[in-house]
Amino acid sequence: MTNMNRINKKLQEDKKLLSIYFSAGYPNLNDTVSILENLEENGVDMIEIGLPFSDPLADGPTIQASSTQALKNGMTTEVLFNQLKDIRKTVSIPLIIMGYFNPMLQYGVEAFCKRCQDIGIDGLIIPDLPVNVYNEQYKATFEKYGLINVFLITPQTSIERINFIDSISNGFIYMVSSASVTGGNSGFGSEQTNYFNRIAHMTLKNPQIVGFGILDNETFSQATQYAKGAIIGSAFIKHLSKNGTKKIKAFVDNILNS
Amino acid sequence: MTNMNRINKKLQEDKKLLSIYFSAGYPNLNDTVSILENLEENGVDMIEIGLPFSDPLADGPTIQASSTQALKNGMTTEVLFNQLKDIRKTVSIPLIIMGYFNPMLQYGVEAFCKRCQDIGIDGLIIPDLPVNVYNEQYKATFEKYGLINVFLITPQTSIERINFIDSISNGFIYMVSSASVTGGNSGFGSEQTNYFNRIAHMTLKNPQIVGFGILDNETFSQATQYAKGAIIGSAFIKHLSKNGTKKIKAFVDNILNS
Amino acid sequence: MKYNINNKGYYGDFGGAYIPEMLYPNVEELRQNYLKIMAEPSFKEEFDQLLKDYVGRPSPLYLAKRLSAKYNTKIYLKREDLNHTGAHKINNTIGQILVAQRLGKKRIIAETGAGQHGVATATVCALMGMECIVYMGEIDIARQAPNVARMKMLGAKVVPALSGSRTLKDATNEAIRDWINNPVNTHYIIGSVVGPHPYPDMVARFQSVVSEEIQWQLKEKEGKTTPDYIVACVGGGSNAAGAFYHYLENTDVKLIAVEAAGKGIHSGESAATSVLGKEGIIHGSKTLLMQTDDGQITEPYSISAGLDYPGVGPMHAHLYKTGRAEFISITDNEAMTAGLELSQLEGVIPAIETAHSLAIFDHKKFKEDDIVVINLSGRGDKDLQNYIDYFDL
Amino acid sequence: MKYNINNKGYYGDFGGAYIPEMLYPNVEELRQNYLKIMAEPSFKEEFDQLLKDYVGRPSPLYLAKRLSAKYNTKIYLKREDLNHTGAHKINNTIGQILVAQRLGKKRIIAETGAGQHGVATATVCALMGMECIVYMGEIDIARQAPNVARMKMLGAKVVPALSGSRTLKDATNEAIRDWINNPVNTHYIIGSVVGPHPYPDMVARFQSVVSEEIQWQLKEKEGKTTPDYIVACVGGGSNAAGAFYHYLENTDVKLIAVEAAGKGIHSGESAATSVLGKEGIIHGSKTLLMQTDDGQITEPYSISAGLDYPGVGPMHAHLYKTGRAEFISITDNEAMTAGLELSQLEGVIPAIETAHSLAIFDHKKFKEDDIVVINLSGRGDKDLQNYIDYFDL
Ligand SMILES: Cc1ncc(COP(=O)(O)O)c(C=O)c1O
Ligand SMILES: Cc1ncc(COP(=O)(O)O)c(C=O)c1O
Repeated sequence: MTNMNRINKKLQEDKKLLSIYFSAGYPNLNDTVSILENLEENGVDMIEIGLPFSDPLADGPTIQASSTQALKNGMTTEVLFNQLKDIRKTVSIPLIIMGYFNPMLQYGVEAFCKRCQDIGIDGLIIPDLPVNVYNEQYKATFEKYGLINVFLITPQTSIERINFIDSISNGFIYMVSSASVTGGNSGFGSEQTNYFNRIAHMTLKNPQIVGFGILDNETFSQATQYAKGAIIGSAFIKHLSKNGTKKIKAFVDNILNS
Repeated sequence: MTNMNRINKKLQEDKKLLSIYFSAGYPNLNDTVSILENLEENGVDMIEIGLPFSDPLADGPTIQASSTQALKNGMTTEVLFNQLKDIRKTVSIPLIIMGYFNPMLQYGVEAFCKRCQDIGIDGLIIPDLPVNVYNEQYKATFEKYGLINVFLITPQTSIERINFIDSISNGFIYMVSSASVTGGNSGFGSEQTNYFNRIAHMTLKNPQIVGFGILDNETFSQATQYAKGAIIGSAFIKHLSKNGTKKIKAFVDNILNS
Repeated sequence: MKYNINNKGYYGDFGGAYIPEMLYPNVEELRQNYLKIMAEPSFKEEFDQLLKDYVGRPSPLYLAKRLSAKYNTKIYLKREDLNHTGAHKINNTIGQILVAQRLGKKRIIAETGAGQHGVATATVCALMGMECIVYMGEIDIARQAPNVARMKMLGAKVVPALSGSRTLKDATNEAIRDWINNPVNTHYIIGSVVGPHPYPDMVARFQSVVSEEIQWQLKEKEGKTTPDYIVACVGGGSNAAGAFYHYLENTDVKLIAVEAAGKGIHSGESAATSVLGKEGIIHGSKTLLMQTDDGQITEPYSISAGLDYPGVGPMHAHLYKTGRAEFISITDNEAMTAGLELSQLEGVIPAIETAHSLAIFDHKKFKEDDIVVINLSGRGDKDLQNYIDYFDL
Repeated sequence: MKYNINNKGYYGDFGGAYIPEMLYPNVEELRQNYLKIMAEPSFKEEFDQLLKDYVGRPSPLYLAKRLSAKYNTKIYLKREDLNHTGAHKINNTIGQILVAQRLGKKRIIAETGAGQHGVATATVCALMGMECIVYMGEIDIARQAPNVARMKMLGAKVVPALSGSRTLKDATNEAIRDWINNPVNTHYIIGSVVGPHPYPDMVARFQSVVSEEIQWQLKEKEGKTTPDYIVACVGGGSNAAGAFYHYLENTDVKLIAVEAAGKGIHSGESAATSVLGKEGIIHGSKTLLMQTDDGQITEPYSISAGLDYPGVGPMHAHLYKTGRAEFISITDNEAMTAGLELSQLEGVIPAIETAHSLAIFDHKKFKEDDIVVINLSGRGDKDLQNYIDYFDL
C-alpha cells in the first residue's frame, strides 16, 4: 500500500474531510508554504493549491481578485513549483493543484505532470479540461505520473454522465453545491440538500466532496451529512485578505467545532 | 400733371438720385417719422421704408438685425401706417414701402394698397412677389391705388426677362448690383461695372436705380455713372445703429460730396 | 389628378414660387429641366442603381407583430430607417445630386433640422466629390450633435443659423441667402416638399419610391396593393409625400398626417401647423403656416428638430384643406413614450420625428382587420441622448 | 471539407469545447440541437423572413467607384452597415434568439465589445419579449457610449465588467460566469465565432448569409460568383467567417483577414493575434491567443473595441496556420485614416473595426482587374466621437 495515492488514503479515513482552497502567492508571493503548513497543523485534511490564472471564468469575485493579486505578486507556474519543491518535508496531507488548463498547456502537460510527481502533488483539478478531452488525450499521462484527476459534477449533471464520470475517476468527485461560480452563496436550502441526498443514494464508487458555498460550521456540517467532505475556498480567501496568514487556527477551528 | 406719381416726377429731374432704405421702427419704434424728415431735409431724393419681417430671406445680416429689433420694438403693419398717416404734411419726396409679401397678404393686398394711397405712399418693392404673380393677380389693384411696383433685376437676369420687366414697369427698375443679399460687398469691380454698362446700353424705357453694395461716395459715384440713381441700405442702418437718429446730415453729405 | 400638383405648380390653392428675383434664374432653370432630366434613361438607371446598391432599397415592409397585438390592428412599418444614413431623406438627395450634376453645378448647399437631411446631403456630396455647405439652426446643432459629427466626417461644412428661433426655419433662410449670393455654380438641395415650385413636386417624386414599394410589398404580403391607412409624420412633409404619393388619388386609402403639438397645441410651444396655421407664404411657397395676425412667422417648437417648422409643404396644405388627409397632433410626451414603446416592443428605436407617427393609437382607433402602414421615416440614433435624458434611463 | 469544421467540432487543430462542467449541460444541449433546429423548415422560414423584413437583407454589394479609382482596382463593399442596428452582428443574434426560443430559454445574456453585438442582442430580445443582460467592459462602455444608450432604450441591462483589461475578454468572462450561475433558463448569445463548440460553427453558419449573397450578387454584376479577394477584419472573426464561408474550399478566392495592430505590432499595445499569439485555450476554445510564456492571457489593445480581443476564433487560427488566409495587421492610425477616407470618398462612415479592412491598400497591391470584396461589417455612428477627437474635426 505504500504506492497508494495520499488522496485515496485520506478518503479511507473514517471521518468527514475538510479541504481548503487558496490561491498560491496570495496575499504575498511567498505565503504559499506557510499557509500549507499552517493548514495541516490545524487539522485540515486536504488542500487545493490554486495556480492563478488571468481569466478564471469559473470563479467568483473573491477568488478572481486573489488570483489577480497573486499574479501581480509575481506568481507563475515555475515560481509555484519552486516554492513547493521541498513541501513534502513538512506537509504530508494530500495536495491538489487546481488551475485552468491554458497555463498547464503552455508548460507542457507532460512536463507539468512530471513536476507534480517530483514534488509530491497528489492530484489536479482543472475546471476547463473537459472529461472527454482528458479521457482521450491526457488520462495516460496523468496516470503515468500518479496523479488523480478530479472531476466536477453539478445539480444539472445527468445521471448517465455522473455514472460515466464516476467510472473514470479514481479519487473523489468534486460535487459543486449549486451550478454557480464560487463564493456566491450562503447556506444550503432544500434544493441543494435534495441534490446532495440524490447523489449520496447513487452509491458511486468514488466518494464525493462538496465545494462552492461552504463557509462556516453550519454549511460544512450540512454538506458532510451527505458527502465525505467539503471544500472551503472563498471564505478562506476572505479570511486571508483580512488577517493575512495569521489566525488560520481560529478559522479552521471555527469550521470544525463551532 | 398733378396726378403724376412722385416717383415719376423725381425721375424726371436732371440729377442723379440718392435713395435711402431703412427699417421702420429702428432703432426705436417711433424714430420712423423723424428719420424720414431728416433724410429729406438733408437732400435725399427718395426713401424706401422697410416694413420689418420675421424672415427677411433676401436681406443680409445688417438689415435682418434691424428688422428683428424693429419687430421687438413693436412695429407692425398697423403701427407703421399710423406713424405715417400725417407724413405728407412734412415730407414730400417719393416714399416707397419695401417689404415681404406675407405681411401684406395677411393685411389684405387691396386694403394695404388703399392705405398706402391714403397716406401718400408712391410705390412698393416686394422682393418675394414674383413678376408673373404680380402681373396676373395684383397689377390691377396696384394701379387702382396709384402705386408703382418696382421690380428687381440682377446680373443673372436674362435680356428677354429684363425687357419683359421693363415693359410692365412704370417707375424705375431696381438694379441689384450683384446677385447677392444686401450688405455683403464693398466697392464695385469690373464685373459689376460691365453689368451696369450692359444694362445702360439696353436703353430701357424705365430708368435704373442701383441697389446693394452702395455704401459711400465712391460706390455712389460709380453706380450713378451708369444709372439714374442709387439706393443705400445697410450702410445707413449701420449708421443708425451707431449714431441713432443723429448725424444723418453728416451721413448724407458724406455720400453726396466726399 | 385632384390632389397632386397641377401644371402651374400648385396643389389647389397652394404652392407656386414666391421668390426674389435673385433666385429666379436658378429656380427657373430647375423648373424647366427637372422633369426632362428625371425622364432621361441614364438618369433613371443611375438613380435606381444608387437607390438599390448604395441606399439599400427596397426598404422592408415589416409586420410589427407585438405592436399590432398591443393595438389590436395590423401594423406594417415601412422601414426607411434602414436606408443608408438612417432616414428617408437620402432618397431625395440622391435624386437631387444627380440633377445638380446634370445642371453642371459644383457646389451644394442645404438646410437641415434634425440633421438627417444634412447628413444625407453631405453623403451624396462625398459620393460625387462635390463641395457641401449645410446650414443648421444653433439649437438644432446642440440637440442633434451626432448628425453634426457625421456631416463633419463626411467633409461638409456646417454653418450655424443664429437668427430667429435658430432652428429649421432659420437654417432655410440662411441657405436661401447663400443661394442668392452664389447664383451660378450652386445647387440648393432642399430637404422637404417645401420651397418654391418645382421643389415640392421634385422632392415628392424622389420620395415617391416609398409608396411605389409599399404597393408591391403589400401585394406580396396581403394580396392587394392598398392598405386601409397610411400614417406619416409631417415636418415639411417629404416622408409623408413619399408614402402618400401613389395613393393620393385613391380615396379608399385613408391618409393620416401627424404633426408635432410640442408642449400642447395651445401651449404657445407647438408646431401643429394645420391647426394653428393660416394661409400665407413661407420659403417661396404659398401654404399653411403659423404666423401672427400681422403676418410675421411664428417661432415653432417641438422636441423633434425635424418637425420644428412653422409651415407644411403645399401638398399637405391642400390635403388638409380638402380633407383628403386627416391631421393628428402629438405632443412631445406622447411621441417620446411611443418611441420608447417601439424600442422595447419591436427592437426598433425610431427618430423622435417618426415617434410622433407611432403615438396616434391613443387618438385614433383602428379595426382589427385594418391594414395600417406607418412610414418609419428614420432611426433614433441621433436622438439617443434626448431619449436617455427624457426617461432618465 | 478541408477548411471548415469537422464533426468533432474542430477546425484542424483548433476548436473543441474546453468548458467547466457547470456549462456542460447548456453547451451539450446546444450542440445536440443546433443543426436539427436550423434544419427545421419553420426555423428557416422565420429566420429568412426576419432577415428580409426586419434586418433588411440582402445587404447591397456596392461598387465603390471613387475608392476603386484611387487604388486602381475594382472594389466592392458588402454593405453589412445597412443592416438593422448597423452591423453584421444581427445576422447571428436573429438566428440565436430563434434557437433559444426553441430550447425554451427565457433569459438572454451576451458579452459585447464595440456594443454592436450587445445592441443586436438587446434588439432581438425586445423583438421577442425576452429578458436581456449584456456584459461590457468598463473601458468599452466609455468609448462606445452611443451603443450603451441604445441597449438601455431597448430595455436591456448593461453590466460593466470591471476585471482585467475591462474590455471584451473580460466581458466574456463575466457572461460565462453568469451562464454558470443561471444554467437552466438562460441562453448565452455569443457574438462572434469564438467560445466552445458549437458556437464557432453556429455563428459562422448564421453569418454565412453574407457570402451566400455575395455569390449571387457578383454573378449579377460580374457574371461569376467568385471574387479574386475577400477582405474582412477579425476581432473574434464572425464577419470574416460569414464573408469567407462559401469560399472556404475554393482556393481561387484569396482570403484576407485584417487584425488590429493597435499602436504597432510590437509596441506592447496591440491585438494582432496571428502575429503575436500562440496556441492555447481561451473562452472554451483551443485557438491562437496572445499570452505570456506562462500561459496568462495578455491584455490586448486596439482603438476599436470590437477588435480589442486577445484571441481569434478557431476557424481563423486554422486559416492562418494552413496559410489559407493572408493576415494583415493595421495600426490605429492607419485604420482611422482609412475610415475618414471612405467617409469622404464614398459617403460611408465605417465602424473603426471595419476601417481596419479599408486600410490594407498600403500593405497589399491589387491588379487593376482584380475584384476585391471588402466586408463593410458596420457603420461608424458609434465611433463618431472617436473620429472627431482623433482628427480634431
Ligand atoms: C426621421 C425624420 N422623419 C421626418 C422628418 C421630417 O421631415 P419631412 O416632413 O420632410 O419628412 C425628418 C426631418 O429631418 C426626419 O429626420
Ligand atoms: C462593425 C464590427 N466589425 C467587426 C467586429 C469584430 O467582430 P467579428 O470579428 O466577430 O466580426 C465588430 C465587433 O463588435 C463590429 O462591431
